[in-house]
Amino acid sequence: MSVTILYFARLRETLGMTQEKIELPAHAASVAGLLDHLRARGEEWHAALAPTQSYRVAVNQDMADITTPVCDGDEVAIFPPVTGG
Amino acid sequence: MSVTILYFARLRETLGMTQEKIELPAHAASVAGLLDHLRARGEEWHAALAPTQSYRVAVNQDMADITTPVCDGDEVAIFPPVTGG
Amino acid sequence: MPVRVQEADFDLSTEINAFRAGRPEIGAIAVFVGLVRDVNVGSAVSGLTLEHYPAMTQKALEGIVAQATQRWEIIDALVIHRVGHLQPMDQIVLVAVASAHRGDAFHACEFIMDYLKTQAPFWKQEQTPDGARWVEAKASDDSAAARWIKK
Amino acid sequence: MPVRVQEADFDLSTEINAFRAGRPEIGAIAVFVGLVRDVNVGSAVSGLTLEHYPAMTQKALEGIVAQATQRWEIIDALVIHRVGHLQPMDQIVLVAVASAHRGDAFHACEFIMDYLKTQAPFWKQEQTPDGARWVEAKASDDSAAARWIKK
Repeated sequence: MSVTILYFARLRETLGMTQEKIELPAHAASVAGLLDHLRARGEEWHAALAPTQSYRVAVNQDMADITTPVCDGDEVAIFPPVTGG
Repeated sequence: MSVTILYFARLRETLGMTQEKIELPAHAASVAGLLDHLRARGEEWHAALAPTQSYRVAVNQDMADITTPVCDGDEVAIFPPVTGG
Repeated sequence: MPVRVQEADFDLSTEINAFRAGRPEIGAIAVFVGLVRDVNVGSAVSGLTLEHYPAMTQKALEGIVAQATQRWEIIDALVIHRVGHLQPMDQIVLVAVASAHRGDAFHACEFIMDYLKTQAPFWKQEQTPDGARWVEAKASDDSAAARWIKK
Repeated sequence: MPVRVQEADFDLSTEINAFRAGRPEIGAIAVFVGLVRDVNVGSAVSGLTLEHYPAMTQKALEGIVAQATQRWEIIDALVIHRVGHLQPMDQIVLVAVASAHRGDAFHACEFIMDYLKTQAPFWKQEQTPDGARWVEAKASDDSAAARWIKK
Protein backbone atom coordinates (compact mmCIF):
# COMPACT_ATOMS: atom_id res chain seq x y z
CA MET A 1 0.00 0.00 0.00
CA SER A 2 1.03 3.56 -0.67
CA VAL A 3 1.68 6.04 2.15
CA THR A 4 2.81 9.67 2.05
CA ILE A 5 5.28 10.67 4.75
CA LEU A 6 6.05 14.25 5.79
CA TYR A 7 8.99 15.36 7.93
CA PHE A 8 9.20 18.64 9.83
CA ALA A 9 11.66 20.91 11.62
CA ARG A 10 14.79 19.28 13.06
CA LEU A 11 13.81 15.81 11.79
CA ARG A 12 13.35 17.17 8.28
CA GLU A 13 16.90 18.55 8.46
CA THR A 14 18.47 15.49 10.11
CA LEU A 15 16.95 13.07 7.59
CA GLY A 16 17.33 15.43 4.64
CA MET A 17 13.77 14.68 3.60
CA THR A 18 10.65 16.87 3.41
CA GLN A 19 8.15 14.50 1.86
CA GLU A 20 8.12 11.08 0.24
CA LYS A 21 5.66 8.50 -1.01
CA ILE A 22 6.52 4.91 -0.11
CA GLU A 23 5.13 1.43 -0.63
CA LEU A 24 4.54 -0.07 2.80
CA PRO A 25 4.19 -3.87 3.12
CA ALA A 26 0.80 -4.97 4.49
CA HIS A 27 2.40 -6.51 7.60
CA ALA A 28 3.72 -3.06 8.58
CA ALA A 29 0.28 -1.37 8.58
CA SER A 30 0.65 0.62 11.82
CA VAL A 31 2.78 3.48 13.11
CA ALA A 32 5.06 0.95 14.82
CA GLY A 33 5.38 -1.03 11.57
CA LEU A 34 6.08 2.08 9.51
CA LEU A 35 8.77 3.23 11.95
CA ASP A 36 10.47 -0.19 11.85
CA HIS A 37 10.37 -0.01 8.06
CA LEU A 38 12.05 3.42 8.07
CA ARG A 39 14.66 2.47 10.70
CA ALA A 40 15.80 -0.39 8.44
CA ARG A 41 17.07 2.21 5.96
CA GLY A 42 20.36 2.58 7.80
CA GLU A 43 22.21 4.00 10.76
CA GLU A 44 21.01 7.58 10.38
CA TRP A 45 17.36 6.57 10.22
CA HIS A 46 17.80 4.04 13.00
CA ALA A 47 19.28 6.71 15.27
CA ALA A 48 16.86 9.52 14.46
CA LEU A 49 13.77 7.33 14.90
CA ALA A 50 14.98 5.27 17.86
CA PRO A 51 12.23 4.78 20.45
CA THR A 52 14.38 6.69 22.96
CA GLN A 53 14.32 9.79 20.75
CA SER A 54 11.71 12.45 21.35
CA TYR A 55 9.40 12.75 18.35
CA ARG A 56 5.73 12.66 17.49
CA VAL A 57 3.73 11.00 14.72
CA ALA A 58 0.45 12.17 13.20
CA VAL A 59 -1.74 10.06 10.90
CA ASN A 60 -4.06 12.02 8.61
CA GLN A 61 -3.35 15.20 10.61
CA ASP A 62 -4.29 13.70 13.98
CA MET A 63 -1.80 12.98 16.73
CA ALA A 64 -1.13 9.23 16.77
CA ASP A 65 0.71 6.64 18.86
CA ILE A 66 2.58 3.47 17.82
CA THR A 67 -0.62 1.39 17.81
CA THR A 68 -2.43 3.67 15.33
CA PRO A 69 -3.22 1.79 12.07
CA VAL A 70 -1.81 3.07 8.80
CA CYS A 71 -3.91 2.46 5.67
CA ASP A 72 -3.42 2.84 1.94
CA GLY A 73 -3.45 6.53 0.97
CA ASP A 74 -2.77 7.80 4.50
CA GLU A 75 -0.64 10.85 5.21
CA VAL A 76 1.80 10.23 8.05
CA ALA A 77 3.85 13.07 9.56
CA ILE A 78 6.90 12.62 11.76
CA PHE A 79 8.17 15.61 13.73
CA PRO A 80 9.84 16.77 16.96
CA PRO A 81 7.72 17.80 19.97
CA VAL A 82 5.97 21.03 19.01
CA THR A 83 7.24 24.44 20.16
CA GLY A 84 4.68 27.01 18.97
CA GLY A 85 2.75 29.58 20.96
CA MET B 1 -11.91 64.02 68.64
CA SER B 2 -12.96 64.90 65.14
CA VAL B 3 -13.59 62.25 62.48
CA THR B 4 -14.75 62.59 58.86
CA ILE B 5 -17.20 59.92 57.71
CA LEU B 6 -18.00 59.13 54.08
CA TYR B 7 -20.92 57.02 52.84
CA PHE B 8 -21.14 55.35 49.45
CA ALA B 9 -23.60 53.68 47.10
CA ARG B 10 -26.71 52.10 48.64
CA LEU B 11 -25.69 53.13 52.19
CA ARG B 12 -25.31 56.74 51.08
CA GLU B 13 -28.87 56.62 49.74
CA THR B 14 -30.40 54.74 52.69
CA LEU B 15 -28.88 57.09 55.24
CA GLY B 16 -29.34 60.21 53.11
CA MET B 17 -25.77 61.24 53.89
CA THR B 18 -22.67 61.61 51.68
CA GLN B 19 -20.15 63.03 54.12
CA GLU B 20 -20.12 64.41 57.65
CA LYS B 21 -17.63 65.51 60.28
CA ILE B 22 -18.46 64.34 63.81
CA GLU B 23 -17.03 64.64 67.29
CA LEU B 24 -16.38 61.13 68.55
CA PRO B 25 -15.99 60.55 72.31
CA ALA B 26 -12.58 59.16 73.29
CA HIS B 27 -14.12 55.91 74.63
CA ALA B 28 -15.44 55.17 71.11
CA ALA B 29 -12.02 55.34 69.41
CA SER B 30 -12.38 52.23 67.20
CA VAL B 31 -14.51 51.12 64.27
CA ALA B 32 -16.74 49.20 66.71
CA GLY B 33 -17.09 52.32 68.91
CA LEU B 34 -17.85 54.57 65.96
CA LEU B 35 -20.52 52.16 64.64
CA ASP B 36 -22.19 52.02 68.09
CA HIS B 37 -22.13 55.81 68.18
CA LEU B 38 -23.84 56.01 64.78
CA ARG B 39 -26.41 53.28 65.56
CA ALA B 40 -27.56 55.34 68.57
CA ARG B 41 -28.89 57.97 66.17
CA GLY B 42 -32.17 56.11 65.70
CA GLU B 43 -33.96 53.21 64.11
CA GLU B 44 -32.82 53.90 60.56
CA TRP B 45 -29.13 54.00 61.52
CA HIS B 46 -29.52 51.06 63.86
CA ALA B 47 -31.01 48.95 61.05
CA ALA B 48 -28.63 50.02 58.30
CA LEU B 49 -25.51 49.46 60.41
CA ALA B 50 -26.67 46.33 62.28
CA PRO B 51 -23.85 43.75 62.56
CA THR B 52 -25.98 41.38 60.49
CA GLN B 53 -26.01 43.81 57.56
CA SER B 54 -23.43 43.40 54.84
CA TYR B 55 -21.17 46.45 54.72
CA ARG B 56 -17.50 47.35 54.85
CA VAL B 57 -15.51 50.02 56.68
CA ALA B 58 -12.26 51.66 55.57
CA VAL B 59 -10.09 53.84 57.82
CA ASN B 60 -7.84 56.29 56.02
CA GLN B 61 -8.53 54.52 52.72
CA ASP B 62 -7.53 51.06 53.96
CA MET B 63 -10.00 48.22 54.51
CA ALA B 64 -10.62 47.93 58.28
CA ASP B 65 -12.42 45.66 60.71
CA ILE B 66 -14.25 46.43 63.94
CA THR B 67 -11.04 46.34 66.00
CA THR B 68 -9.27 48.99 63.87
CA PRO B 69 -8.51 52.12 65.97
CA VAL B 70 -9.99 55.47 64.93
CA CYS B 71 -7.91 58.57 65.74
CA ASP B 72 -8.46 62.31 65.64
CA GLY B 73 -8.50 63.53 62.04
CA ASP B 74 -9.12 60.10 60.52
CA GLU B 75 -11.27 59.56 57.45
CA VAL B 76 -13.66 56.65 57.89
CA ALA B 77 -15.72 55.33 54.98
CA ILE B 78 -18.74 53.04 55.30
CA PHE B 79 -20.02 51.26 52.20
CA PRO B 80 -21.66 48.11 50.83
CA PRO B 81 -19.51 45.20 49.58
CA VAL B 82 -17.80 46.40 46.41
CA THR B 83 -19.08 45.47 42.94
CA GLY B 84 -16.55 46.87 40.46
CA GLY B 85 -14.65 45.07 37.74
CA MET C 1 2.87 49.59 37.53
CA PRO C 2 0.40 52.06 36.02
CA VAL C 3 -3.06 52.23 37.58
CA ARG C 4 -5.68 54.59 36.19
CA VAL C 5 -9.27 55.40 37.12
CA GLN C 6 -11.02 57.40 34.43
CA GLU C 7 -14.35 58.23 32.81
CA ALA C 8 -12.94 58.00 29.28
CA ASP C 9 -12.92 54.81 27.24
CA PHE C 10 -9.59 53.15 26.39
CA ASP C 11 -8.22 51.54 23.24
CA LEU C 12 -6.78 48.07 23.73
CA SER C 13 -4.00 48.30 21.11
CA THR C 14 -2.94 51.78 22.23
CA GLU C 15 -2.71 50.68 25.85
CA ILE C 16 -0.96 47.35 25.24
CA ASN C 17 1.49 48.81 22.72
CA ALA C 18 2.49 51.57 25.14
CA PHE C 19 2.68 49.05 27.98
CA ARG C 20 5.14 46.76 26.18
CA ALA C 21 7.10 49.34 24.18
CA GLY C 22 10.88 48.92 24.41
CA ARG C 23 10.70 45.75 26.51
CA PRO C 24 11.93 42.79 24.42
CA GLU C 25 12.13 40.68 27.59
CA ILE C 26 8.32 40.30 27.58
CA GLY C 27 7.26 36.92 26.20
CA ALA C 28 3.68 36.80 27.44
CA ILE C 29 0.88 39.26 28.13
CA ALA C 30 -2.33 38.12 29.80
CA VAL C 31 -5.16 40.62 29.40
CA PHE C 32 -8.61 40.84 30.88
CA VAL C 33 -11.34 43.14 29.57
CA GLY C 34 -14.61 43.49 31.49
CA LEU C 35 -17.66 44.66 29.53
CA VAL C 36 -21.17 45.91 30.36
CA ARG C 37 -23.69 43.16 29.58
CA ASP C 38 -27.25 43.96 28.50
CA VAL C 39 -28.70 41.55 31.03
CA ASN C 40 -27.96 40.74 34.69
CA VAL C 41 -29.73 38.53 37.25
CA GLY C 42 -32.62 38.08 34.80
CA SER C 43 -33.27 41.76 34.00
CA ALA C 44 -32.53 43.81 30.91
CA VAL C 45 -29.85 46.41 31.63
CA SER C 46 -29.91 49.62 29.59
CA GLY C 47 -26.99 51.31 31.35
CA LEU C 48 -24.66 51.29 34.31
CA THR C 49 -23.36 53.97 36.67
CA LEU C 50 -20.06 53.27 38.38
CA GLU C 51 -19.52 55.09 41.66
CA HIS C 52 -16.19 54.95 43.47
CA TYR C 53 -14.31 56.31 46.49
CA PRO C 54 -11.73 58.46 44.72
CA ALA C 55 -9.28 58.85 47.60
CA MET C 56 -9.12 55.08 48.10
CA THR C 57 -9.47 53.60 44.60
CA GLN C 58 -5.99 54.31 43.31
CA LYS C 59 -4.39 53.20 46.59
CA ALA C 60 -6.40 49.96 46.68
CA LEU C 61 -5.55 49.04 43.08
CA GLU C 62 -1.87 49.81 43.61
CA GLY C 63 -1.90 47.60 46.70
CA ILE C 64 -3.44 44.72 44.74
CA VAL C 65 -0.87 45.08 41.95
CA ALA C 66 1.95 45.21 44.53
CA GLN C 67 0.75 41.91 46.00
CA ALA C 68 0.68 40.32 42.55
CA THR C 69 4.22 41.55 41.92
CA GLN C 70 5.44 39.89 45.10
CA ARG C 71 3.75 36.57 44.34
CA TRP C 72 4.61 36.09 40.66
CA GLU C 73 7.54 36.80 38.36
CA ILE C 74 6.03 39.63 36.41
CA ILE C 75 7.63 42.43 34.42
CA ASP C 76 4.80 44.95 34.70
CA ALA C 77 1.06 45.26 35.24
CA LEU C 78 -1.50 47.75 34.00
CA VAL C 79 -4.96 48.42 35.46
CA ILE C 80 -7.51 50.82 33.96
CA HIS C 81 -10.97 51.08 35.56
CA ARG C 82 -13.70 53.34 34.28
CA VAL C 83 -16.25 55.26 36.39
CA GLY C 84 -19.39 57.24 35.51
CA HIS C 85 -22.11 56.32 33.04
CA LEU C 86 -21.64 53.32 30.76
CA GLN C 87 -23.79 51.57 28.13
CA PRO C 88 -24.11 47.86 27.32
CA MET C 89 -21.02 46.65 25.41
CA ASP C 90 -18.88 49.45 26.88
CA GLN C 91 -15.51 48.51 28.32
CA ILE C 92 -15.36 48.73 32.14
CA VAL C 93 -11.95 47.45 33.15
CA LEU C 94 -8.64 46.43 31.63
CA VAL C 95 -6.01 44.39 33.46
CA ALA C 96 -2.81 43.46 31.62
CA VAL C 97 0.14 41.56 33.06
CA ALA C 98 3.45 41.14 31.22
CA SER C 99 5.90 38.38 32.05
CA ALA C 100 8.66 36.33 30.45
CA HIS C 101 6.43 33.23 30.52
CA ARG C 102 2.69 32.71 30.33
CA GLY C 103 1.94 30.98 33.66
CA ASP C 104 2.92 33.97 35.78
CA ALA C 105 1.08 36.39 33.50
CA PHE C 106 -2.16 34.37 33.59
CA HIS C 107 -2.15 33.81 37.33
CA ALA C 108 -1.25 37.37 38.28
CA CYS C 109 -3.93 38.73 35.92
CA GLU C 110 -6.62 36.49 37.39
CA PHE C 111 -5.46 37.33 40.94
CA ILE C 112 -5.67 41.07 40.26
CA MET C 113 -9.20 40.71 38.87
CA ASP C 114 -10.37 38.57 41.80
CA TYR C 115 -8.97 41.04 44.34
CA LEU C 116 -10.24 44.06 42.43
CA LYS C 117 -13.73 42.53 42.55
CA THR C 118 -13.67 42.24 46.34
CA GLN C 119 -11.24 44.96 47.55
CA ALA C 120 -11.40 47.99 45.25
CA PRO C 121 -14.11 50.53 46.20
CA PHE C 122 -16.32 50.59 43.10
CA TRP C 123 -20.10 50.15 43.10
CA LYS C 124 -22.33 49.48 40.11
CA GLN C 125 -25.87 50.77 39.77
CA GLU C 126 -27.85 49.29 36.86
CA GLN C 127 -30.67 50.92 34.93
CA THR C 128 -33.39 48.32 34.37
CA PRO C 129 -37.04 48.51 33.19
CA ASP C 130 -38.01 48.54 36.91
CA GLY C 131 -35.72 51.48 37.66
CA ALA C 132 -32.21 51.82 39.01
CA ARG C 133 -30.85 49.11 41.29
CA TRP C 134 -27.54 48.63 43.07
CA VAL C 135 -25.71 45.50 41.96
CA GLU C 136 -25.39 42.98 44.80
CA ALA C 137 -21.96 41.60 45.62
CA LYS C 138 -21.65 37.93 44.66
CA ALA C 139 -20.59 35.22 47.09
CA SER C 140 -18.73 33.65 44.14
CA ASP C 141 -16.46 36.71 44.03
CA ASP C 142 -15.55 36.21 47.69
CA SER C 143 -14.73 32.56 47.08
CA ALA C 144 -12.74 33.42 43.94
CA ALA C 145 -10.60 35.82 45.98
CA ALA C 146 -10.30 33.35 48.86
CA ARG C 147 -8.67 30.79 46.54
CA TRP C 148 -5.50 32.89 46.56
CA ILE C 149 -5.05 32.95 50.33
CA LYS C 150 -1.95 30.93 51.08
CA LYS C 151 -2.55 28.02 53.39
CA MET D 1 -14.83 29.86 16.68
CA PRO D 2 -12.40 31.55 14.27
CA VAL D 3 -8.93 30.04 13.97
CA ARG D 4 -6.36 31.63 11.68
CA VAL D 5 -2.76 30.80 10.76
CA GLN D 6 -1.07 33.65 8.93
CA GLU D 7 2.24 35.37 8.17
CA ALA D 8 0.79 38.86 8.66
CA ASP D 9 0.78 40.67 11.97
CA PHE D 10 -2.55 41.35 13.73
CA ASP D 11 -3.91 44.37 15.55
CA LEU D 12 -5.31 43.64 19.00
CA SER D 13 -8.12 46.25 18.97
CA THR D 14 -9.22 45.36 15.45
CA GLU D 15 -9.39 41.66 16.31
CA ILE D 16 -11.10 42.02 19.68
CA ASN D 17 -13.59 44.61 18.43
CA ALA D 18 -14.61 42.37 15.52
CA PHE D 19 -14.74 39.37 17.85
CA ARG D 20 -17.18 40.98 20.29
CA ALA D 21 -19.20 43.13 17.85
CA GLY D 22 -22.96 42.82 18.31
CA ARG D 23 -22.73 40.52 21.33
CA PRO D 24 -23.95 42.40 24.43
CA GLU D 25 -24.07 39.09 26.34
CA ILE D 26 -20.26 39.11 26.66
CA GLY D 27 -19.16 40.27 30.11
CA ALA D 28 -15.57 39.08 30.11
CA ILE D 29 -12.80 38.58 27.58
CA ALA D 30 -9.55 36.88 28.56
CA VAL D 31 -6.77 37.48 26.07
CA PHE D 32 -3.29 36.05 25.71
CA VAL D 33 -0.62 37.54 23.47
CA GLY D 34 2.67 35.68 22.95
CA LEU D 35 5.68 37.76 21.89
CA VAL D 36 9.18 37.05 20.54
CA ARG D 37 11.71 37.67 23.33
CA ASP D 38 15.24 38.87 22.57
CA VAL D 39 16.76 36.19 24.77
CA ASN D 40 16.08 32.47 25.34
CA VAL D 41 17.92 29.80 27.32
CA GLY D 42 20.77 32.24 27.91
CA SER D 43 21.37 33.29 24.28
CA ALA D 44 20.56 36.50 22.47
CA VAL D 45 17.87 35.92 19.86
CA SER D 46 17.86 38.16 16.80
CA GLY D 47 14.93 36.49 15.05
CA LEU D 48 12.65 33.52 14.88
CA THR D 49 11.32 31.33 12.07
CA LEU D 50 8.06 29.54 12.68
CA GLU D 51 7.53 26.38 10.65
CA HIS D 52 4.23 24.52 10.70
CA TYR D 53 2.34 21.59 9.17
CA PRO D 54 -0.30 23.46 7.19
CA ALA D 55 -2.73 20.59 6.63
CA MET D 56 -2.80 19.84 10.36
CA THR D 57 -2.48 23.23 12.07
CA GLN D 58 -5.98 24.53 11.48
CA LYS D 59 -7.52 21.17 12.39
CA ALA D 60 -5.46 20.87 15.58
CA LEU D 61 -6.33 24.39 16.75
CA GLU D 62 -10.02 23.88 15.99
CA GLY D 63 -9.93 20.65 17.98
CA ILE D 64 -8.37 22.43 20.98
CA VAL D 65 -10.98 25.21 20.84
CA ALA D 66 -13.77 22.62 20.58
CA GLN D 67 -12.49 20.92 23.74
CA ALA D 68 -12.45 24.27 25.57
CA THR D 69 -16.01 24.95 24.43
CA GLN D 70 -17.17 21.65 25.88
CA ARG D 71 -15.46 22.20 29.21
CA TRP D 72 -16.35 25.83 29.95
CA GLU D 73 -19.33 28.14 29.43
CA ILE D 74 -17.87 30.27 26.70
CA ILE D 75 -19.53 32.43 24.07
CA ASP D 76 -16.73 32.34 21.51
CA ALA D 77 -12.98 31.87 21.11
CA LEU D 78 -10.46 33.31 18.68
CA VAL D 79 -7.00 31.94 17.88
CA ILE D 80 -4.49 33.62 15.56
CA HIS D 81 -1.03 32.09 15.17
CA ARG D 82 1.66 33.56 12.96
CA VAL D 83 4.19 31.62 10.87
CA GLY D 84 7.29 32.65 8.93
CA HIS D 85 10.02 35.09 9.98
CA LEU D 86 9.57 37.17 13.14
CA GLN D 87 11.70 39.69 15.03
CA PRO D 88 12.06 40.25 18.78
CA MET D 89 8.96 42.05 20.15
CA ASP D 90 6.81 40.73 17.29
CA GLN D 91 3.46 39.20 18.16
CA ILE D 92 3.36 35.40 17.68
CA VAL D 93 -0.02 34.27 18.93
CA LEU D 94 -3.34 35.68 20.08
CA VAL D 95 -5.91 33.68 22.02
CA ALA D 96 -9.12 35.41 23.12
CA VAL D 97 -12.04 33.82 24.93
CA ALA D 98 -15.36 35.59 25.53
CA SER D 99 -17.77 34.56 28.24
CA ALA D 100 -20.52 35.99 30.43
CA HIS D 101 -18.25 35.73 33.49
CA ARG D 102 -14.52 35.92 33.99
CA GLY D 103 -13.70 32.51 35.48
CA ASP D 104 -14.68 30.57 32.37
CA ALA D 105 -12.90 33.04 30.08
CA PHE D 106 -9.64 32.85 32.07
CA HIS D 107 -9.59 29.08 32.38
CA ALA D 108 -10.53 28.35 28.77
CA CYS D 109 -7.89 30.83 27.54
CA GLU D 110 -5.16 29.24 29.65
CA PHE D 111 -6.29 25.75 28.57
CA ILE D 112 -6.14 26.67 24.88
CA MET D 113 -2.62 28.08 25.30
CA ASP D 114 -1.41 25.02 27.24
CA TYR D 115 -2.79 22.65 24.61
CA LEU D 116 -1.59 24.77 21.71
CA LYS D 117 1.92 24.59 23.20
CA THR D 118 1.90 20.77 23.23
CA GLN D 119 -0.55 19.73 20.46
CA ALA D 120 -0.46 22.23 17.59
CA PRO D 121 2.22 21.48 14.95
CA PHE D 122 4.41 24.60 15.08
CA TRP D 123 8.18 24.62 15.47
CA LYS D 124 10.40 27.58 16.31
CA GLN D 125 13.92 28.05 15.00
CA GLU D 126 15.87 30.87 16.65
CA GLN D 127 18.65 32.94 15.12
CA THR D 128 21.40 33.35 17.72
CA PRO D 129 25.04 34.59 17.58
CA ASP D 130 26.04 30.89 17.28
CA GLY D 131 23.72 30.33 14.32
CA ALA D 132 20.22 28.95 13.94
CA ARG D 133 18.93 26.47 16.50
CA TRP D 134 15.64 24.63 16.90
CA VAL D 135 13.86 25.50 20.13
CA GLU D 136 13.60 22.49 22.43
CA ALA D 137 10.18 21.54 23.82
CA LYS D 138 9.94 22.25 27.54
CA ALA D 139 8.92 19.64 30.09
CA SER D 140 7.07 22.46 31.87
CA ASP D 141 4.75 22.74 28.87
CA ASP D 142 3.88 19.05 29.14
CA SER D 143 3.11 19.40 32.82
CA ALA D 144 1.07 22.57 32.20
CA ALA D 145 -1.08 20.66 29.70
CA ALA D 146 -1.30 17.63 32.00
CA ARG D 147 -2.94 19.77 34.72
CA TRP D 148 -6.13 19.85 32.64
CA ILE D 149 -6.54 16.09 32.33
CA LYS D 150 -9.60 15.15 34.34
CA LYS D 151 -8.92 12.64 37.08
